[in-house]
Amino acid sequence: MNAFKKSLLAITAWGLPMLALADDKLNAGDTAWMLTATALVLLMTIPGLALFYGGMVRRKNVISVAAATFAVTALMSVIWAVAGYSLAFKGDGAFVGDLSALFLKGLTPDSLSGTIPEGVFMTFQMTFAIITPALIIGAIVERMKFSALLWFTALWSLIVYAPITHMVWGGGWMGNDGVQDFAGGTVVHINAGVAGLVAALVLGARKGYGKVPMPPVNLVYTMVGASLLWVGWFGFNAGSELAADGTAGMAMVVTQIATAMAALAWMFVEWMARGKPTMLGMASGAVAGLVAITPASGFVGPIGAFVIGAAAGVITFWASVYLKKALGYDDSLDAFGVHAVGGIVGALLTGIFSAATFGGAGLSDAAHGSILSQFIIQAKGVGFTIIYDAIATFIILKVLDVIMGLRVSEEEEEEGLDITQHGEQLYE
Amino acid sequence: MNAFKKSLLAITAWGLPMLALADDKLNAGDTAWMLTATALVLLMTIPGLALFYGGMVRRKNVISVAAATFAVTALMSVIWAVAGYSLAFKGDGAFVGDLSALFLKGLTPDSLSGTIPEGVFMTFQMTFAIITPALIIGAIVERMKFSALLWFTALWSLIVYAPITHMVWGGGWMGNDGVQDFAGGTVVHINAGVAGLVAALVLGARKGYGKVPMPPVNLVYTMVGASLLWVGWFGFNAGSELAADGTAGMAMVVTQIATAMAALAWMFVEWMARGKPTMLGMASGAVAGLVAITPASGFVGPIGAFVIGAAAGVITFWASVYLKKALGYDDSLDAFGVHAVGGIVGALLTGIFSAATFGGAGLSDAAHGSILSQFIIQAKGVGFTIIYDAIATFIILKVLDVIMGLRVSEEEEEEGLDITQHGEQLYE
Amino acid sequence: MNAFKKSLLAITAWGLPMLALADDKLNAGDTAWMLTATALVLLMTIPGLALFYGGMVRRKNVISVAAATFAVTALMSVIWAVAGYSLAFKGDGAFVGDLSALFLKGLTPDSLSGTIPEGVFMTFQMTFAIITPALIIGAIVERMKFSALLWFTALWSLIVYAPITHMVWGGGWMGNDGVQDFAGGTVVHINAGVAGLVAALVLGARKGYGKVPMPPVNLVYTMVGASLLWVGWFGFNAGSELAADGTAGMAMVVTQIATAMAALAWMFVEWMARGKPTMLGMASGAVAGLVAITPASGFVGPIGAFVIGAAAGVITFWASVYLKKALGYDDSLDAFGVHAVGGIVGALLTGIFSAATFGGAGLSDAAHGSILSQFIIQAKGVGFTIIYDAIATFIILKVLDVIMGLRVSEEEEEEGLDITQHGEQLYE
Amino acid sequence: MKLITAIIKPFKLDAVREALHELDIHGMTVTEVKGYGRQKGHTEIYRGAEYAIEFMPKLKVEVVVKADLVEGAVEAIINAAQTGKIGDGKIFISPVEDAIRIRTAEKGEEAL
Amino acid sequence: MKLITAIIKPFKLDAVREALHELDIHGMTVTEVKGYGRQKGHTEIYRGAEYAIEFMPKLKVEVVVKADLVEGAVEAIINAAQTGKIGDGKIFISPVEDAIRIRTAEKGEEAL
Amino acid sequence: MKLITAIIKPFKLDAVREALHELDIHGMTVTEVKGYGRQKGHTEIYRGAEYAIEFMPKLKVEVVVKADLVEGAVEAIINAAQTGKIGDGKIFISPVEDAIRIRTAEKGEEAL
Ligand SMILES: Nc1ncnc2c1ncn2[C@@H]1O[C@H](COP(=O)(O)OP(=O)(O)O)[C@@H](O)[C@H]1O
Ligand SMILES: Nc1ncnc2c1ncn2[C@@H]1O[C@H](COP(=O)(O)OP(=O)(O)O)[C@@H](O)[C@H]1O
Ligand SMILES: Nc1ncnc2c1ncn2[C@@H]1O[C@H](COP(=O)(O)OP(=O)(O)O)[C@@H](O)[C@H]1O
Repeated sequence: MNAFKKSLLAITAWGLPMLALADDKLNAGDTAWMLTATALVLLMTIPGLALFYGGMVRRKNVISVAAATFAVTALMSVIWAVAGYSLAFKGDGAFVGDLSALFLKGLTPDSLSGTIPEGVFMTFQMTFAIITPALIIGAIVERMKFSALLWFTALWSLIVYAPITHMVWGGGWMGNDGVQDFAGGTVVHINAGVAGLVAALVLGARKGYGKVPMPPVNLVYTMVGASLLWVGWFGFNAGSELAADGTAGMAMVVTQIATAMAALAWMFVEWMARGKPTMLGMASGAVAGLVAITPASGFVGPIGAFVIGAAAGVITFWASVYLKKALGYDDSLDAFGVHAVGGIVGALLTGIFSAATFGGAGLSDAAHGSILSQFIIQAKGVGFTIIYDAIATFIILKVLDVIMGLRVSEEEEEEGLDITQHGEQLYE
Repeated sequence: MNAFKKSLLAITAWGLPMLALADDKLNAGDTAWMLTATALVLLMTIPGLALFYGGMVRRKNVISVAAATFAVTALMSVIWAVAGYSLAFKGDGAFVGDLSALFLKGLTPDSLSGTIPEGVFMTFQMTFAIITPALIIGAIVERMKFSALLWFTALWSLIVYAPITHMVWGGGWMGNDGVQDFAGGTVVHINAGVAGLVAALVLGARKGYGKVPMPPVNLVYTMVGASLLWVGWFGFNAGSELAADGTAGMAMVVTQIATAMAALAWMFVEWMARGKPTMLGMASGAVAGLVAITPASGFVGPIGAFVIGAAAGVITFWASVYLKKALGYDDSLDAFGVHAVGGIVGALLTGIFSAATFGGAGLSDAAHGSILSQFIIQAKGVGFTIIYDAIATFIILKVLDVIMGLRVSEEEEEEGLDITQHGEQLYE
Repeated sequence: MNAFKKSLLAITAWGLPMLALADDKLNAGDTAWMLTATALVLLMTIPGLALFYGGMVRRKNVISVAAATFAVTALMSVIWAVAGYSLAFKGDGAFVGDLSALFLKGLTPDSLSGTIPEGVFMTFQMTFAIITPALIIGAIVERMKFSALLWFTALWSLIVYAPITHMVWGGGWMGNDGVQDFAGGTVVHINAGVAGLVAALVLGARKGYGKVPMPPVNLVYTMVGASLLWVGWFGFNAGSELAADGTAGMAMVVTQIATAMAALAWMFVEWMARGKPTMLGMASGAVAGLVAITPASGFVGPIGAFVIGAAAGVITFWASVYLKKALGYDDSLDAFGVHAVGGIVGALLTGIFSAATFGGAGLSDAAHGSILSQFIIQAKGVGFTIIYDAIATFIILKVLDVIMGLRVSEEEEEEGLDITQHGEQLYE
Repeated sequence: MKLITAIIKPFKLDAVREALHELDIHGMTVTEVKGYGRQKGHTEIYRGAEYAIEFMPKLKVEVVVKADLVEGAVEAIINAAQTGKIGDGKIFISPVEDAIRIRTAEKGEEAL
Repeated sequence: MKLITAIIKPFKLDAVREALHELDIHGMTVTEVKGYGRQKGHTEIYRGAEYAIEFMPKLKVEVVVKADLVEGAVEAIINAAQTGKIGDGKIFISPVEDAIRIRTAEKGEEAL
Repeated sequence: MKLITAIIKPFKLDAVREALHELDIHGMTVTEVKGYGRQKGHTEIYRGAEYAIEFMPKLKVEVVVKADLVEGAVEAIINAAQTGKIGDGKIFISPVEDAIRIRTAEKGEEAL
């Protein structure tokens, strides 16, 4: 259990990376792993997510999805370096950090964050700040203006993402309260999924949604994307330990198990319920498993992983297939159904399976050792995030709608965003 | 030579990872490399192999190949965690391990295997257990039922893969006899290739095989797949050292040289024999080189790599192009011609070029320093694997054929497996 | 600043890796990172560059681009191991190394280069020797004979690449003069870009260039390629530190910032100048940013990265769109416009932003602390490389043209290189 | 027997098929084509190069029907495919002398 | 001169071409089309969404022949393309008034 | 009214379109097809398997014109599409009985 304890401390520690602990010393092994982990998480967004989403839209919109993902990557890199990192990880407010490190002021090759260079920590976190708004794209494809998407991304990342990150990991109230979120179930997935649902509702459904077929252009792209998400997620989850140690190793183990379980769960449930095991289903299930194990990854053991994976596969299947149909919103590629729902499943079950009883690393101190109280802490964190996120996202979108409009015109939507937004098309 | 010696010891040691050596201590550098290597080997299967194979089938079957590879990845992850790992690496039987670590019982973040967390070792080995049955898919594409494939994978991995792994790496008789198989020439490639040949024979050829053109849908996919196999193979071979040291470095060197030599060898031989240097040929040659250097990678030096690569390129070309035609079986994507034949070439030549005379790390102790006796040891290992594998695979398939049938119906085969097995198709 | 100093020393040191420093000891963390970095740089070429370029040509030539890139990878691996490494990194001539390490003579698992195995250093450098000639392909696509390309690659790598590498990194005059080229702005990008321009001029334009539409077959491929270049470039730049330390971390930071800035810069300038923000533009801008930050990556701080990125995006946009049109040459995929121009921008600005005033690591000793003198040193290095490269490339091509011809026939060009050179085509 | 060839906008296919369905016309053959006409296309820019894409994606629907059904079918297609904007497409009528069902070798109107 | 238009199952192309070959008919033009008829398609499911795909992939083979060859050619196509199952396709015969070989500007039956 | 069907080499499309443009013929429909004729194809090799690809990519250009324009249009197409090499393609002329513009329901020559 020692390594687990250490990891908990590490988590707390990297909430406050600016406090150079007296005995901080660079460890080349940890640094080697974190350089790699950063590359892996970037790989998740480009080309991973771009392909995962791109393969699911119609032929006339595939380039627009790729372009949106790529542009968000570039935009968020700049915003994070300019202000986001400072707002999330500097200062000790309960809700948001400060502006003391605008343009990465003070960052030198000698700055450390734990046992790794602060520059590596900053870039690792940057890749999280990239993928989170990129995930939202799944909810608004095939109809949102490219310019509006860029504005939304910029505002949302500063108004929603940076504060929530600060609250959970940057020294804010959630982390202090004992909310366990190892690699970003709340910060990344619930956050992105809820924003996606709000955006899908504000934008409205695609023209012809539910009436005309909208076949996915190329599920091979989606398979490649899901695979790169899977591989890259090792960096996401095992990297969130910020060290190459036993907890990182266990994070990798549970990530692999939960993902595989969820992929199989979705596949078999779909096979029974709808007659065929689909490529899209397996890929969706795998992503759901990755999402759900994210908050739990440094805290639970193999048993927790089996259960969380199976639960995530079944529940996100239901959310993406039945719940969405019942409620009628057009969350086109299931940013909500997979990421928010999967994230909630994971965040809540973390509160149970992190208990030592289930082979976990132990509950957070604030939980006084009781599963129920940890569960409540987790639920509070989830609840706050959902409410804050939903309201802020709604306001940002409404303001943008008034100023510049969110949707392309009907004719543009019909002709496709590839040509109308980017002047390009597939010639294959 | 010191580092080579160390590596030999390491190999022996990680055959017995449960024996916690007195001075085992976690090394962050080794752990960093093995976390990465595990990600790299997973990348080989998804999306690597899925694309390599997927690009070679006809348009109507490309999703089915992707789905099969993805599903095998998920299924094997679960099976390995549930029982495979225990059967392969726990206990000290000559032929198979025991069930003491079902569901990874006893695995904690503190468990070590050499200088890395046992969880990392377990997951690294899991990625081998994933790719081996996935390779077999190449022999049975475009005609095998998806459900039958899943059952076959599950049974074969427990009845064939886990025992052979135990015999070579897990403390069984082959490893004890002195068989040199650094990264899995026998365990992975001969094993998969022979099973593929048996499966191709039991299933029979595709409808129209040899009569109607079966053009590969997209060789760009195949190129990407071969490239990811190549890149990922650094994790496979240099990762099999289980440490970031000089032997790992040399394993990377020889992997790169042998692969490049084999790609060029296939390309030039094909150019001379058939008039054109093809993309498919280069990609096939590269994979053949990767396969052949696999057993040799920690044992031979650069000279061995040049020779093994060239030999593998030429011989697998002959096997895939002429031998297959002569014998008339439909090993559709040459699982046998590339993997079994390449694996045999590599396993036998390892027995020669591991000799210090050729700049290698030295023969195994059992060989008493004689190249001939090492060669015989290697041949014995190869021979046993081929016979056991062929018989067991045949029985598994015949039983499944009686119970559920192995092949899709003629109409389904004609319409394509994408639609009939998965209800999906390419819309590009 | 300590870490920066150390890095400068490291650079100097790895120009002379054959001098085993008294206290050289293998560091597992550094080795772990360099094994990974090598895999990342290989990923840049295959499948990265193959897809980046492949997606931009017409449908009938996409396989030929993939095949060319793949074949160059194999060919250069062999040439580098046989002679290139020795010519570049052994011996102490001012212009070229010697032949003392043909066929990697003397390389054992125990050989060290700094804190990593020499085998890893050799393979890391091999991946640079692969990507440099592969970049040239962008200038000659859709018309050069495959056989001529192979001969050109072999000769150019020995006559141009190995000497220039020696001069800058291998102990030759440029390195000694104080030219700062952290990861290869001069060695790789200016070198490849200028050779590409010469090749485009010698070969002449594609048939119908400027008259018939030549639409890119699939910009999704190009997006994936650009993404893999981006991700892999972490290995290229942070790997060039040859250690997992603070300078490697800072190299990653500035790489990410400059790339994102350049992608946005190209996108916004194009949006204003031509009406639409394109996928191809963002991808091109990102690559331009990666190119420009390459020489600067271990020397500049965040501020330098913001400026270099923005400048690179705007200037390479102008070079690829307006300059090319004005001069009328057919550098088909902008090997010159992006790599040479981006490399020159980066090399020159390195001389400014490496100054401590701008948060950099400090100028080279030879510069006596003056920005102007460092700038002149940089310009001298760039100038020499351009002149030597242009003349040598021209001669090589003219000789090959006489002996075997460089271009396919008009009919072959019209039918496409996929069928005529490789006997293969896309069936999608 | 007549061949009705309708060049329509791609997203109108379902409407046209349903309209014909109501007239009890169940067979048709559809081809993806590129149309050139009054409707102007768009411009594509690839780095320096700018292309005017003047061909618009259309579908060609071919239906062979008994002569007396032509008028009704044409009307149905017009109703289903009309948006009133340039580029709605054309319908051409041409003679067909015979039709054969491959499966049964039936000839003439039986075969439709 | 007549135009024979045969809508056939894709995998029957080689058989049809060979059959025509034996009648010394060497020219033809083939188009990938989607056919709608009696033959029912399949259902595709994408997460929640279910689509009935009613169009089947077919090939359209067009051959222009001298009038006196029509009968033989039709018979040959039927024999080659028949599987006896629904969806085997149709053959249509229509008039052609003239043919020109672009290479030589030859006209009429010479041009075929 | 007549339907002119021209099977041409793909890279000749722009030339043909411009040639027709000069005759004030602005509408046409283009289909990607595979042609089989005198022009021999190429061989493809995939590992062991060798395929003779006998179908060449062509474009089918269909233009419906007033009867009196046929001659001029044919000549223009020949001039634009001729390379003099085997495989240049064919032009077929066939009757069209009526044309309708979907947008306006105009009929006959008005609709072209
Ligand atoms: N003379 C013609 N022959 C063949 N096809 C034509 C002709 N004129 C138009 N078309 C087809 O009809 C389509 C619509 O024609 P267009 O002139 O754009 O609009 P509209 O029919 O509304 O005036 C074109 O894209 C083309 O495919
Ligand atoms: N009236 C028609 N006009 C044009 N094409 C038709 C017509 N009827 C059928 N077809 C074509 O013939 C194909 C086969 O027809 P179908 O009714 O499925 O089978 P069968 O000809 O065996 O009765 C269809 O897919 C369609 O492409
Ligand atoms: N009898 C025919 N019916 C329909 N299309 C034909 C016929 N003969 C030739 N074609 C088309 O014309 C193209 C060119 O014909 P080919 O015989 O290769 O050259 P050429 O017309 O120069 O003699 C073929 O690829 C085919 O598409």
